[in-house]
Amino acid sequence: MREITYLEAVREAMSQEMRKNEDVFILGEDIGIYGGAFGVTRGMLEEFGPERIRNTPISESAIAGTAVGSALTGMRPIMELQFSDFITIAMDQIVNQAAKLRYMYGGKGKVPMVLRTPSGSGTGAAAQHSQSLEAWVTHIPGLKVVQPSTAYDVKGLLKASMDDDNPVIFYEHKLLYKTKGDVPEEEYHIPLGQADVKREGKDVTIVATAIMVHRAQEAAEELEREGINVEVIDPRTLVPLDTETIIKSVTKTGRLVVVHEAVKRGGYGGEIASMIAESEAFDYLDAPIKRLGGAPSPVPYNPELERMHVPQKEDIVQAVKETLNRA
Amino acid sequence: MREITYLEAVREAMSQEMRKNEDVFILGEDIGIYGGAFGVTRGMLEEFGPERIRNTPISESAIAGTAVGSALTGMRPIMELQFSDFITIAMDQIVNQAAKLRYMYGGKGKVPMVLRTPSGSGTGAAAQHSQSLEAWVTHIPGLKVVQPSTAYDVKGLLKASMDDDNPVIFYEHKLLYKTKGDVPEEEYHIPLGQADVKREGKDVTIVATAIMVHRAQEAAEELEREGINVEVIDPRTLVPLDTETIIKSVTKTGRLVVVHEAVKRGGYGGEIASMIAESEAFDYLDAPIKRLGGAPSPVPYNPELERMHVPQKEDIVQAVKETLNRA
Amino acid sequence: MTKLSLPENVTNEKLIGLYKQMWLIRFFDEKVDEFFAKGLIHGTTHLAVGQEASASGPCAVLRDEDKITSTHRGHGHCIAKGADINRMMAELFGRATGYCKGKGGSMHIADVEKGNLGANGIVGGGIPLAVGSALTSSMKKLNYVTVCYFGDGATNEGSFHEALNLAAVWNLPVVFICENNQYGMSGAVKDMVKIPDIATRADSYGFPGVVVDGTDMIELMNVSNVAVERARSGQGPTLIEAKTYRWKGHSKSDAKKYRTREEEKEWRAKDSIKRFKDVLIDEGFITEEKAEELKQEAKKEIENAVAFAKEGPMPGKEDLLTDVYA
Amino acid sequence: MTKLSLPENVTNEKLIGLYKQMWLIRFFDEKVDEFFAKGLIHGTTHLAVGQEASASGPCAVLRDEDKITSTHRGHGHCIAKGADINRMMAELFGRATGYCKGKGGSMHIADVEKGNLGANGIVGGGIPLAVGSALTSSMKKLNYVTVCYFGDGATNEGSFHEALNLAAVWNLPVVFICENNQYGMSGAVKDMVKIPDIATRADSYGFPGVVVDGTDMIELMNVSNVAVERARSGQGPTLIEAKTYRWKGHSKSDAKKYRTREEEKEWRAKDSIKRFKDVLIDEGFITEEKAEELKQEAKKEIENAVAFAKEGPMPGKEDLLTDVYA
Ligand SMILES: Cc1ncc(C[n+]2csc(CCOP(=O)(O)OP(=O)(O)O)c2C)c(N)n1
Ligand SMILES: Cc1ncc(C[n+]2csc(CCOP(=O)(O)OP(=O)(O)O)c2C)c(N)n1
Ligand SMILES: [Mg+2]
Ligand SMILES: [Mg+2]
Repeated sequence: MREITYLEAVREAMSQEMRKNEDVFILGEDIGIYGGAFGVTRGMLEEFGPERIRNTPISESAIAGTAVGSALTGMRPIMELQFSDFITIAMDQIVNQAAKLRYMYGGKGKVPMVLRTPSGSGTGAAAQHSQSLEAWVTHIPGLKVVQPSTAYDVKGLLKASMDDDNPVIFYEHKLLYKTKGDVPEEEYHIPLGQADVKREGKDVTIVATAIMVHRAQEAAEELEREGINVEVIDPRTLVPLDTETIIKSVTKTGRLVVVHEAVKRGGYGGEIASMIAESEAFDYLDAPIKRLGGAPSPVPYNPELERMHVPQKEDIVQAVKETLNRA
Repeated sequence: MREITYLEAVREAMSQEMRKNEDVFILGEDIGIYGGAFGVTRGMLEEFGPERIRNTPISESAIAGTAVGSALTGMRPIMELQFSDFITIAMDQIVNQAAKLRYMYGGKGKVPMVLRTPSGSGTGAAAQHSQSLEAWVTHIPGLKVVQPSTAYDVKGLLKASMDDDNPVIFYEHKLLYKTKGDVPEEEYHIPLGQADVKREGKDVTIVATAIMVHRAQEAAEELEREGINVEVIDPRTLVPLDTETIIKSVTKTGRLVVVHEAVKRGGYGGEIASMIAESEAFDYLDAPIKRLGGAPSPVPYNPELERMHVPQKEDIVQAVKETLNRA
Repeated sequence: MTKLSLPENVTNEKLIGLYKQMWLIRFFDEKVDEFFAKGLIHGTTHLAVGQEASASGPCAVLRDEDKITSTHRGHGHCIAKGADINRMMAELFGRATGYCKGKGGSMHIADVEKGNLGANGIVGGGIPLAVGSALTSSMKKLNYVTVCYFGDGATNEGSFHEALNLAAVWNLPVVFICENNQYGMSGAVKDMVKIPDIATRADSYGFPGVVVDGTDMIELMNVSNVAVERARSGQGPTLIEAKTYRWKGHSKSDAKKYRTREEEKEWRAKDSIKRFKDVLIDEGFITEEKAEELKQEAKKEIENAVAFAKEGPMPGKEDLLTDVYA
Repeated sequence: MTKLSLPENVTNEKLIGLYKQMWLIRFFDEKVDEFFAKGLIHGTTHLAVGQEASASGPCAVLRDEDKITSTHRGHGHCIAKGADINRMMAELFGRATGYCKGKGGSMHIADVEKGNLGANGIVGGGIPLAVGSALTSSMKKLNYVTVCYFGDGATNEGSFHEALNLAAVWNLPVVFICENNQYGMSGAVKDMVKIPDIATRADSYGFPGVVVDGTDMIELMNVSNVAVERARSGQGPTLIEAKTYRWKGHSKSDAKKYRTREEEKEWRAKDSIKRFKDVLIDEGFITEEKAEELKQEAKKEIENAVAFAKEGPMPGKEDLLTDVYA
């Protein structure tokens, strides 16, 4: 199969959809000739023109609200939020409008929009440009939340998100943009709410998201060499969450490590871990659950400190071993 | 001791502090002659004048940012956010500025401010005026988060929050404003990070916040009549969290029910539950943990649906019994 | 024939209908006030008594396919855009027969089919939504106009600024109507905005801003019509500031300490319904008797709405979790 | 004696210092550009080459106790407010000896002691902070003025609108400086703001808005001085729009496809340093030789800063979790 990057897969999913569906358009800052801060929309202005690749002023609240209003009246907007940290400015429109309109109106109207945004650290952009804030939106009924880790997944999940009639918050990871993978040229759809077992194993379950999926896989390889057989699950969508796949795995392995880049306290790892602690898998647990997440500080600028802020392969390896030493 | 309401306790804490410390002032919408949407600042304009009880335009982002900027330069502002749902508009200033400035500046400067805001449902104000969004701010290093449940606690915790040199998000509960309790007239200080065991018990631990503390206590009384002896813990501050008290209790009872009003998915209950699932208390757990929280929908208007949206005494009673039936 | 200059699409029949509509708006909110005072309705509400003209005037010149966005003080806008008052009243009573099946309440009534994209509990929250609706019209060449209502207080929100600028940049078919009723909740506009006219704020975006007497129905229709035609013909947005007054308190519980009784009296003297009636009678559209008849009809319809509302069923338990996702 | 009209507190000595300061700003950012290109510095950066006058001019008329808030493009503001370039450079190198101990980087340099309340990675994020600082001055009667820098793009953020209105309402001692360098990241101001002058936006708040040639140091100082004195004497805010240009791309990687090379050339011809030098020589403040000497001194100081930066220690592991809470 053809190899393309995660970034190209995002672009391809949007382009294919836009060729078919006139109602789909993109709005955001610098997405025109500049091609977006990360180059995702590069070349799209040339193909689709400024009516459908709509460059906006620096007005995150109005961009989001305009997306919501256009979705409510029949368009299918894709909003590119330049950095996921800036959702702080669009939060009212996403949380109090997009997520709630349909319910407040007693089932009238719908808001089919996708808010795509790059998140994560590792680029040296420091505290205000490196956060992973996906936990916030998982807490809001009415939103769906997607967080793909591979080029293949990002294309199929973005297609599903664009097809969905609800507001979907779609997190892309900056450090994954350049990673490559096999991606079919034709369109395909990965249903929202279906986890992927990235690696099967029997000793310990790791649930990891976004870039942590890759670190977990690397850790698993290293552990394999020491005879520890790890299962790595990527939920892919946080809302809806495929609890079944995770419960099944933990029931099998009896051990759970949850890893994300977001700050541990108040992160979505707490949801996953306590979902297990509440579930029938509880009785199969042979050791306390472990969560790994970002350190309790803003993201620092210095590269070494920045690296220390988030879980690395070594941390995952160690967490798995600690979980096992308990047995 | 003298009985006053939760609301009066908030006002008294602020007034006493303002009499002593010229740097403390309040800013917010309609806090002057109107006395605030819930009447908390009623009478304060008369005592402290419009320079210190500063009525603002309807501009949550500027109000928050102005509070941050004034705190950074030597004042000790208290911001009243009219409904906690509107933090969506002030989010950037709270999360990207207040919480991070000191760290980003390498330890220079500090932001001693309190953002007070009423949260919760039960008033028929529907989806955009009834949320409990405290989980968001618990996720942000640099912020402290307080959520008092009684008149006594609210006074002592507000004093501690005003004394703190960091930004503190202080959640008041609308339905608790009129509840009464014994409150000393003199100033006192309840340290942030100290949970309170509201009721001792040996069979099950309930960790509950805000109004759920009261429902948990009522449930405990009912359960007591059936011979079930429940311990009720009120963390009082979510950040910092007194993990020790909770761990100790669960180690003793072997059973944990976590209850909050906020939507269950992505709520802070996940943090508390998984903190236990990760801790040494894990080995003492005799049953899966249980979490109760708001339903996965926006808050509805109809009073009966609104009631159903959040955990009630009956739900807590049932959860405790389910936890025990497992034994 | 009248010497009144009126928008082309405002027929004699429509004029008479508008007079009745203004009474419907007033009686609706007075009834709601009564029920809240008696504790028969739950939650809170914001009444637009006194603001009938600024609700009715702009909608009077709209077509069915045109859209509006409304506010927390939205009952009047909703009626003006053609809503069924029975379903509105039922919503306030939290009934399954209400516009939102009892899930929305006063602050969230919407009538998407009639082009009312909804009231909004967030001050300024609806302004970007209106821009989005206008964008749809523009992109799909649907030729409808969106009228966006908000208060004076809302013009101090960032969403106002961002949305008006974006509408200007994209030259969208939207008309912004600021109902300046002199106060936010308690904040007087003169203390919260340091310029005499909010309409001036349009200068920041490069489109016209117009001040209009918000109690003068005729002027409101004419000024709105110019703005709507401007929008429809691709010339972009307009900001209209209608100076008006809410006769009642901000919401359920408001001692109105922030204003004087004299001021209230002065504004009540400018009663927009009375002014409109005088014009209609002077110009020979209706007689005093006909006017009274229309008023009584309106009163009766409100009574019927109450009856409809009260007999509607409550939503069931199963409704809690429906309508969250499409 | 010169016939130049200058602010009172701008002495001859200061004028000469300002000339050198402008070179410091330019050389600093050119050096940073070089290091980024070579991959010697991590992260991203935003260079203000070409915008030296709009950084230096307003700060030139400030007192030590006055404050500024800055932006992502903030190295110039920082130098103009008296920062130590060694510690600035060390910060970019992520060193413990940097202004932020290596934790902040280019977008977060602050020098609270010298009254620089910090750069800001959030466009428009610093504007409300400046209002807060001005509020402190007003409440504590400290009599200092806060100068708030931001770009043209930032004036489309809601925070701009809300903050300027609040400053007006409270009549605070703050001067808003919009460095209109014609572009946001790639969005041309003429496409993102539909009025010729951003200064006009002050009309929405009821205080003066002034347009100034952002490459003319003398005019900048004079106009800033009037605004600062206005603020200091309790007459409230001013919005100054300095029309200028960034010579380099928006950030590290920018192909600058959104503008023409001709346009760049035209603006480079208006080099603010050269214009300032010509005035200083024409008016007899310095000679061509002295000018060259000052330029070389600046160059040397930047080299020293680089040396200082490079030899600074990295922060240690233990620094990750310090400074989160006070
Ligand atoms: C974002 C936000 N801030 C504050 C409020 C509380 N609130 C509701 S209505 C209101 C006053 C609004 O004033 P204005 O826009 O003039 O409308 P009016 O009530 O006068 O019709 C306030 C402060 C809110 N609902 N939303
Ligand atoms: C809230 C926010 N939105 C977007 C960005 C990304 N961004 C950084 S600088 C910039 C352009 C800012 O333009 P302007 O205010 O004119 O300042 P300039 O870069 O021209 O100095 C953008 C879009 C950001 N940092 N913050
Ligand atoms: Mg008003
Ligand atoms: Mg610019």
